[in-house]
Amino acid sequence: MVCAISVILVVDVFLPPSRRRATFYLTMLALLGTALCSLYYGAGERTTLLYGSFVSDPAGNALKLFAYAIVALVFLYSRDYLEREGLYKGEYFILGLFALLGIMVMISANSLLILYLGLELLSLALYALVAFDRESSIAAESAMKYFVLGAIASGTLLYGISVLYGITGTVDIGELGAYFSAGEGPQVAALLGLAFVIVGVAFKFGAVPFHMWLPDVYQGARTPVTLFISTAPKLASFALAWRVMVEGLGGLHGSWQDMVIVLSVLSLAVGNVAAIAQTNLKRMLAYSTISHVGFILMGFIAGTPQGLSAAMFYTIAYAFMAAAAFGMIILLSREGFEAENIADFKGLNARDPWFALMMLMIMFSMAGIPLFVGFYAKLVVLESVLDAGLVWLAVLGVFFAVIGAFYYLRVIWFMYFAEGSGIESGGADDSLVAEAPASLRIVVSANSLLLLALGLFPGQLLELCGRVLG
Amino acid sequence: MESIYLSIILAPLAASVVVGLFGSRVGRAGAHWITIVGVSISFVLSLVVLADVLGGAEVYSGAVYQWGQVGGLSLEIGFLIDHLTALMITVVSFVSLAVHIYTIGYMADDDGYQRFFSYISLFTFAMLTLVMSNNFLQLFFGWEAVGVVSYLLIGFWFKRETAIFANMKAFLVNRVGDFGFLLGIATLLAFTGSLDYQTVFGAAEGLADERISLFSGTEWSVLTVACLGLFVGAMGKSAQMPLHVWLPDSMEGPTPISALIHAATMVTAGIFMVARMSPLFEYSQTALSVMLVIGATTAIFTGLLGIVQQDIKRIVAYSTLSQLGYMTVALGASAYAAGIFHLMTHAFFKALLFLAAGSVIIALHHEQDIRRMGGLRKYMPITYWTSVIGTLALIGFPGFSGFYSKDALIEAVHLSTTPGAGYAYWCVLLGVFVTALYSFRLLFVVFHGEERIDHHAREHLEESPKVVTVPLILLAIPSVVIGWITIGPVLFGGFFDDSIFVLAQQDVVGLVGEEFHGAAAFIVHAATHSVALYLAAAGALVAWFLYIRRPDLPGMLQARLAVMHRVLDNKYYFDWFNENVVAAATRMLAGSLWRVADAGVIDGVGINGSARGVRYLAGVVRNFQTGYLYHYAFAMIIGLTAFLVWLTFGG
Amino acid sequence: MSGFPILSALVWLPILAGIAVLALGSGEAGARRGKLVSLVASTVVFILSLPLYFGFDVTTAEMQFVERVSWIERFNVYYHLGLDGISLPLVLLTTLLTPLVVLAGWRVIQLRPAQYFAAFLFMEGLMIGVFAALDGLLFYVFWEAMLVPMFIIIGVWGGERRIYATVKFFLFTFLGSVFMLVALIYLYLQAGSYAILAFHDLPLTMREQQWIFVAFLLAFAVKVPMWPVHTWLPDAHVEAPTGGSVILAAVLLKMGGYGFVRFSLPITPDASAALAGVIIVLSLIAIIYIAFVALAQEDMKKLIAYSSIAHMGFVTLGFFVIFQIALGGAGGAGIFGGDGAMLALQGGMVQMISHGLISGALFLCVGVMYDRLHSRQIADYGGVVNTMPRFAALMVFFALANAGLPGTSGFVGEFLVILGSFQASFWLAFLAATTLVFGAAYTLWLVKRVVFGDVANEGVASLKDVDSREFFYLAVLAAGVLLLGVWPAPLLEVMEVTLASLLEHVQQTKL
Amino acid sequence: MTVTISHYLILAAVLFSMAVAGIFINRKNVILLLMCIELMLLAVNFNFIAFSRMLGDEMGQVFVFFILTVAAAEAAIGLAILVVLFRTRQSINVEELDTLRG
Repeated sequence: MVCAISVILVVDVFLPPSRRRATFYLTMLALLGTALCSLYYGAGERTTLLYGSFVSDPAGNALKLFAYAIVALVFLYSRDYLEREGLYKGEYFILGLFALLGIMVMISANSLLILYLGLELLSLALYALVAFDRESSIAAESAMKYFVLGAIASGTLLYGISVLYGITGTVDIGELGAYFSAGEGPQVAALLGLAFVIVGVAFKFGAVPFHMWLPDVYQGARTPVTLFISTAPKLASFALAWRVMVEGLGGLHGSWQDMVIVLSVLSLAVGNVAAIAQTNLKRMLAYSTISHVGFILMGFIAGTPQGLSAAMFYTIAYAFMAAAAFGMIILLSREGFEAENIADFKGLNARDPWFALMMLMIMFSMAGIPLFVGFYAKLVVLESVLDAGLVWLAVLGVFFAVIGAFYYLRVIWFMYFAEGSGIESGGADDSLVAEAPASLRIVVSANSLLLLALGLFPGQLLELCGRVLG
Repeated sequence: MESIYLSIILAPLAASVVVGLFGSRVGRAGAHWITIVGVSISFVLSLVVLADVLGGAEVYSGAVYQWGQVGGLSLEIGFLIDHLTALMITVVSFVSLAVHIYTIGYMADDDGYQRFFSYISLFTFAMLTLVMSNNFLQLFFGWEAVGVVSYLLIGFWFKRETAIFANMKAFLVNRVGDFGFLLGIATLLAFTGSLDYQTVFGAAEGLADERISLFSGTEWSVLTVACLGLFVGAMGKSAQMPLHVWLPDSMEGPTPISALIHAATMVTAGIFMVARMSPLFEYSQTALSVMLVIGATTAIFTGLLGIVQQDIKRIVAYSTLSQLGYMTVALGASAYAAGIFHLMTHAFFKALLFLAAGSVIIALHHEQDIRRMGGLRKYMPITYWTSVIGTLALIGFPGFSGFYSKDALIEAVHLSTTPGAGYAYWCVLLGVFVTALYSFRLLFVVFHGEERIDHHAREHLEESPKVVTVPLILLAIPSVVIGWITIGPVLFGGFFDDSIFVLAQQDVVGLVGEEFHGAAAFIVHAATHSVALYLAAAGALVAWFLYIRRPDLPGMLQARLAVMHRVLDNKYYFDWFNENVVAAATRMLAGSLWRVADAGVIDGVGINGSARGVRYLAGVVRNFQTGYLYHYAFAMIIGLTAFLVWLTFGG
Repeated sequence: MSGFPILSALVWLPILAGIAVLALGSGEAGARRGKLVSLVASTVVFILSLPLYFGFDVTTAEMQFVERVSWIERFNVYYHLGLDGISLPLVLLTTLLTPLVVLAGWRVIQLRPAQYFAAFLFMEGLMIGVFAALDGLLFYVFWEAMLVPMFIIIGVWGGERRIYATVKFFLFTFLGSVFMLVALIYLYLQAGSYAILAFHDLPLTMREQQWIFVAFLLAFAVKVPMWPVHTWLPDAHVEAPTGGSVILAAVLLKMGGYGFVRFSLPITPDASAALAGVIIVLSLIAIIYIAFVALAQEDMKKLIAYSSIAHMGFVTLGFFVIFQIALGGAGGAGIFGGDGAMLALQGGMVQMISHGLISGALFLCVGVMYDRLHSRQIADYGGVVNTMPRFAALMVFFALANAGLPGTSGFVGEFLVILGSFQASFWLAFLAATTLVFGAAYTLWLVKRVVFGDVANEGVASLKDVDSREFFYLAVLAAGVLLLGVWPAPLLEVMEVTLASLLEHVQQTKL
Repeated sequence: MTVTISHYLILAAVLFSMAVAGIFINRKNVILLLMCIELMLLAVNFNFIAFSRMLGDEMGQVFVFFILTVAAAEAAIGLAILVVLFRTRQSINVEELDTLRG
C-alpha cells in the first residue's frame, strides 16, 4: 500500500515540472488521494506486509492522516511565499513529498531497517530543503550544520541498531519487542545499543543536549522550509521514538526511563531559558520547540499507553501550533522582507487586529493557556507523568512552562502594547497584511481557529489518540 | 409604643436624608424647617416615652428586625426602653433641638447651611440609636456613627487645614477606643454566645469567675477583660486621658457642634455606656478601680489646662474634659446614677456655656482669643447673664443644677471603698477649686475688665439675634432648676432601679441617699459636711483677685512658674508625643516597610531578582550555542558518552 | 427556571457579545455600536442573574441550577455548572459590576474601544464560569483563560509601566495556578474524575493532603493575594485602566478566596487544620504590615491596592481561624465554638462581597479623578470637595466604608471575623482589630489629602463634578454598600446552610 | 591469534570513535567532516557484517547494502550543500560557519 502511494506521488510530481501551478494542485490532489487511500485501507486491524517489514495499525494510520493534513497545510502556506520570492520551483514540493514519504515509511516501519530508510529519506530531503535557496549563505551554513550533525546522529542510531541486531539477531521491531519483554534483565551490551539509539532519537526530536542544530536551522532556512521542518517531521520523530523505544525496546523501559527524564528536563530548562534571550522569532520558536520536545518526551517517560497517547496528542497539537506560527510569519512577510524578528510584530494590533488576535491565540496556545489546544497537550502529558508517580517532574515541567510563558507574552506585548509600526526596516507598512492573498489569510485564520476549536472541544482528538494507542 | 420608638430615631434620619440629598432643592429655610420638625418629633415623642416610663410602664426590649443570622447566633436591631433610655433620649433630643434652632442664627451666612443641618440631624439619629439599643451590635453601630458625624462636623470647614487635621485626629483617637470596645464586645460574645444585653447581663456574675489566659502564666477574669475593653471604648468617646487629645482640637468645628456633640451628647456616650453596662462592671473591681484612677486624673489635670488656655472654646472644652473625668470617677465608684445625673445637668449647662461662647464668637466676627475680648457685659447682656448662670452651675453654686450633681458625686466617691477611691476623692475635691478658677477666669476676662476688642469689631458689636439668645435662655432654665427638681426622684428615688445594677456592698449612692432629706436640706448638708463648697468659693475668689483686682498678677505668676506654665501650655506634651513619637514612628515604619521590605526585598530581590536571574541564565545558555559545528558535535558526544557511562556503570 | 440553562447563558452570552463587539469593527460607528452592545449585553446578563437569587433555595447546601454535559469523555470531564451559597453571591457580584465597568469606560476609552469592551465581556463570562464550574478541569480552564483578557486590558490600556505590571501579573498568577493544575491532575488520578464534589469526599493521607494544600495555596495565595506574594497587585492596579482595576480588585481577588472554600478547606481538611497557623500568621501580616505599607503610599491607586491586600487578609483569616476555634482555641474560649467558626466563615465571605463593592467603588472614584487630571498622585490633588461636592460625598462615603464603618458592608465582614477569631484566641482578635485604627488611618489620611482642604492647584480648580453617568455607577455601588451594611441578612441567609455544611464537612477528618 | 567477534567489534568501535573525534577535532575543512561521516558508517557496516557472520543471519548484510546506498546518497547531498556553501561564501572553513548562533 505504502509503496503504491509513493509511486503515485513520485509520478505525479515529476510529470509537470514546467507548469508550476499545476504542480501545486497536483500535489494537493496527491495528498488527498493518499489520504483517501489511507482511510480506505487503514480502517482495518493491524496488518503487516512485505514479510513483516511494514505495518499498518490504527495509530500509524492516524499519524499518517495528520501528516498529510499538516503537509497540505504547509504547502498552502508556502505557495505564495515561494512565488513572491522567486523560489517557486517544483523542488520544494517534490522534496516535501519525499520527506512526507519518509515520514510515512517511518510511521509504518516494522523493521529497524525500514525505519532507517524512512529516516534517511526524510533527512536527506530536509537537508536539501534547507539548502534549497541557493543564494542564501545562512541557509547553506545551516544546511551544512544540519547535515553533519544529522549524519552523526544517523550514524549513532545505526551503531545502536547494529548492536541490538548483534544481541537479538533480528531487526524486526516486533521480534525485538518480544525478545526484550521476555525479560532476562538488561544486558550491558543491550544497554549500550539502547544508549546509541536514544541519542539518535533525541537528535531527531531536538532534545537537549542534541538540540544544537535546531535553532540554527530554524533561523537559517527560509521560512517555508522552517515551517516544514518544524511540523510534519515531529510526527516522524514521534513515530521513531514510539516504534523503537516503546514497541521495540519497551522491555528496557526501566533503563531508558531515567535517560528520557534527563533529556526531558534538560530540554525544558534550556529551551525555555534560552528562548527568553532571543530577538529573532524563528530562533525563539526553535527554542520553544526544544521546550515542547521536553514535554513530548514526558509522555514517553511513563511508558504507558496513556503516556504515549499523550505524547502523540502533544505532537499533533504542536505541529498545528507551529504551522500556525510560521504561517503567521509568512503571512506578514513581503518581498524582500521577512517578518522574523519579534520587533516586526510591533503594533500589529493597531494595523490588523484580526491577525493580532490570531497570533495571540497561537502564542497563548503554545504557552499552554486554556481555551487553546496547547493546554490540553500539557495537561495530558502531565497527567501521564503524575500517573507514573513522578510528581517532582510534573512540578518541574509546569515551573518551566511558566518561565516559558514569558517569551510568548513578549510577542503579544509587542503586538498589542507597543504602539506605532515596528517595521522600520520594511518601509511602508499599513497594508502589510492586506497584501497577502486571501487564500493565505483564510488558511492562517483557519489554522489558528483550529487551535481554539480543539481547545474548546479536545475530546475527539484525545479520544482518537487514546484509542489508537490503547 | 414600638412605632413611637421607631419614629423617634427615624424622624431625624428622614429629615437628614431629605436635606442631605435635596439640599439645593429645599433651600435654606426648607433645610432648617425640615430638620427642626424632625427633631421636634423626636423630642415630643421622647417626652411621651418618658411620661410612659414614669407612669410605670414595663421595661421594653424588642427587636425591630433581624440584622443577620450566623449559626445559632441571631443579630438583631432593637430597642431597650427603660428609665435610663427615656432620660437620655429626652436630654439628647432637647439639646439637639436647641442646637438646631441656634444654628439658624450661627450659621446664617455659611455656604454649607443645608449640609450642616443634614449632619446634625444625622447625628441626632445616630446618638438616639446608640442610646436606645438593646444589644451590643447596635450600640457599636451608634457608637461609630456618632464618631463619623463628629468627624464630618469637625471638618465641616474643610478648607481649614487645622480643621481637617483635627477631624482625622478625632476619628483616629476614637478608633483606638473603638478597638478596645470591639474587643470587649468580642469577649462577651465569646463567653456568653450572645450580643443581647439581657442575656449578657444575666451571665455576668458567672463570667467574673471565668478565667482567660492572656499572657502566659497570668490569668484574668473574663469579665475584667471585657469591662476594660469596653472602658477603653468609653475613654475614646468620653475623652479620658490619654485618649483625650482629640477633644480640644475638635473645637475647630462650628460652635453648635461643640455644644451638641462635644459637650452634651456624644462625649457622654461613654459614660452612658458604662452605666448601661453596670451589671457587668459591678462584678469587676479591677475595672472600677481603673475607671476611678483614670477619671480622677482626667478631672484634675485637664482642669489645670483650662487655666492657661487663651481660646474661649478650648477653655470650655477643657472644662468638658474635666467634667467627664468627674463622671467617670462616679462610675468607678459604682455611683452610676450620680454619673448619669451629672451627665444630665452637665449637658444643659455645658451646652449653654458653649452656645454662649458661640454667641460671643459671632458677635466678634469669629474671634476666639479671650485676650482680645473683655468688658462685653454691657454689649451682650443676655449672653452675659446666661453665661453667669452656666458658670455658677458648672462650679456647683448651691441651688444650681451642677451643685447637686457634683456634690452628690463627690459624696459618693468619698464613701466608696473601691481601691483608688481615696486618690479619686482628693482629685475631685481639688478639681472643684480648679473648676471655679478657670470658669471665673473665663467669665471675668471675657465680660469684665478692660475692653481689648479691636475697634473694627466694636463698631458692630451688639447682642446676638433671637435665634441665638432663645436657645440660651431655653438652656439656662434647666441649668438652674433641673438639679433642684430632679435630684430627689432621679438620683435617690430609685429612678434607675430598672436599668442600673449596683451590688449592695458598693451602693454608695444609696448611702448618700440615706442622708438626703430634700433639695434644700442638701444645701445645708453640703455646707456643713463638705469642703467642696468652700473650695469652689475659694476658686472664684482667687479668679476675682487675679483677673479683676490685680490683672498684672497672672503675667508675673506665669514668669515665676515658667516651667509649670510651659508644661501646661504644651498640654503635658501629649500632642507633642503623639506627633513626634507615635505618628513619626508610624510613618517611618510605614516608609521602611514599603521601601525596604516590600519594594526592596520581596520585589527587588525576590521577584525582579529572579527575573534577572533567569535573564542572566538565558544569556549563559545562549553562549553555549557558539555557532561552531565542532562545539555542537562535541556536545552531542558528551551527551552520548554520559549516557553510555551512566548505563554501563551506573544503571 | 428548571429547563433553561441559565448559568450557561450567563457564561456564554457575554462571550458571544464580546465576539460581536469585535466583529462590529474598530471604526467610529462600530465602536459606538460596540459600546451599546456591551452595555446591553452586560445589563441583560445582570437581569438574567437575578432569577438565580430569587429562585435560590436557601435551605439546602446542594448545588442548584445544575447543568451537566459530558465534555471530554476520555478523562471523565464534564461541562458541569452549578451554584451553591458560596458561589451565588460572587456570581451576582460579577454580573453587577460588569455593566458598571462598561459604563465607567464609556467615554474615557478612546484607544480601540471595541477591543476594550469585548475584553471585559470575555472577562465576565469567564469569571462567572470560574464561580459556577463544578468540574475541576472546567474550573481551571476558566481560571486560566481569564488571564488572557486581563493581560491585554492592563497591557493595552494601562499606564506608563503597564508592560512590567501586566507581565508580572500574568506570570505571578500563572506560576501560582500551574501548581494547582498539578494538584488537580493528582486528584483526578485518585478520584477518577474531575468532579469537585467527588474531590471533597476523596480520602487522602496527611502527606497527600499537605502537598495538595500547598499546591492550592500557591494558586490562591497569589490571587488573594497574601503576603509575601502580593507585590504584583499594587503594580497591576496602578497601571491598569480604571475598569481593569475594578474587575481585578472586585472579582479576581475573590477567586482566591473562593478557591480556599471550594477546594482547600473541603478537599484537604486535615492539612488545612494543620497548616492553618501559617495562613493565619500570613493573614495577620497582611492586615498589619500591609496597612503600614498603605500608609506610606503616594499614589492613590497603590494605596487602595494595598488596602485591598489588607482587607483580603480578613478573608483568609476568617477561613482558617475556624480550625483554631474548632480546636478549642487558646484561653479556653470555645464554649460557643460552632457559632464562632460560622462567624469567621461568614465574615470571610461577606468581606469578599463587600470588598468587591467597596474597592471597586474606590477605584472608580480614582478613575473619575484620573479622567479629569490624568494623575494618580495624591500630591496633585487637595480640596477636591470644593469643585466636586457630589463626588466628594460619595468618595468620603466609600472611604469610610473601606475603614469599616458600621452601617456599611465594610463593617460586617471585619466585625464577624474579629468576633469569630476572638474565640480562637484573644491575641488573634487583638491583632486583627488593629485594622480599626490602621485601616482608618490610611483611608482617612487619603481623604484628607485628596478631598478636603482648600483648592490645591489649578488642576483641582478646573475639575467638573461627576456627570449623571458617573454618578449613576457610583450611586449603585453606594446603595449596595449601604444595604449590605444595614441589612446583611439576605446575603448571610443565602450562604448560611452551605457554609454550615462546609463546616461540618471540614470537621470530619479524612485520615 | 584467532580473530574473534570481539576484535571486529572493537575495531568498529575504534573506527566509530575516530570518526566522531575527527568531527569535533577538525576545525578547518568541511570535506573532512564528510569523510568522517563515511568512516562512521563504515564502522557501523563492520558491526553489521560481524554480527551477521556470528549469527549466521543474512539480514545484517542486507542492512549493509542499504546503508551503502544511503551513504552514497548522503554523500551526494553533502557535497551538494558544500558546493552551495562554497558558492555563497567562498570558503569551506568550519570555523567560519558561525553566523548563526546564540
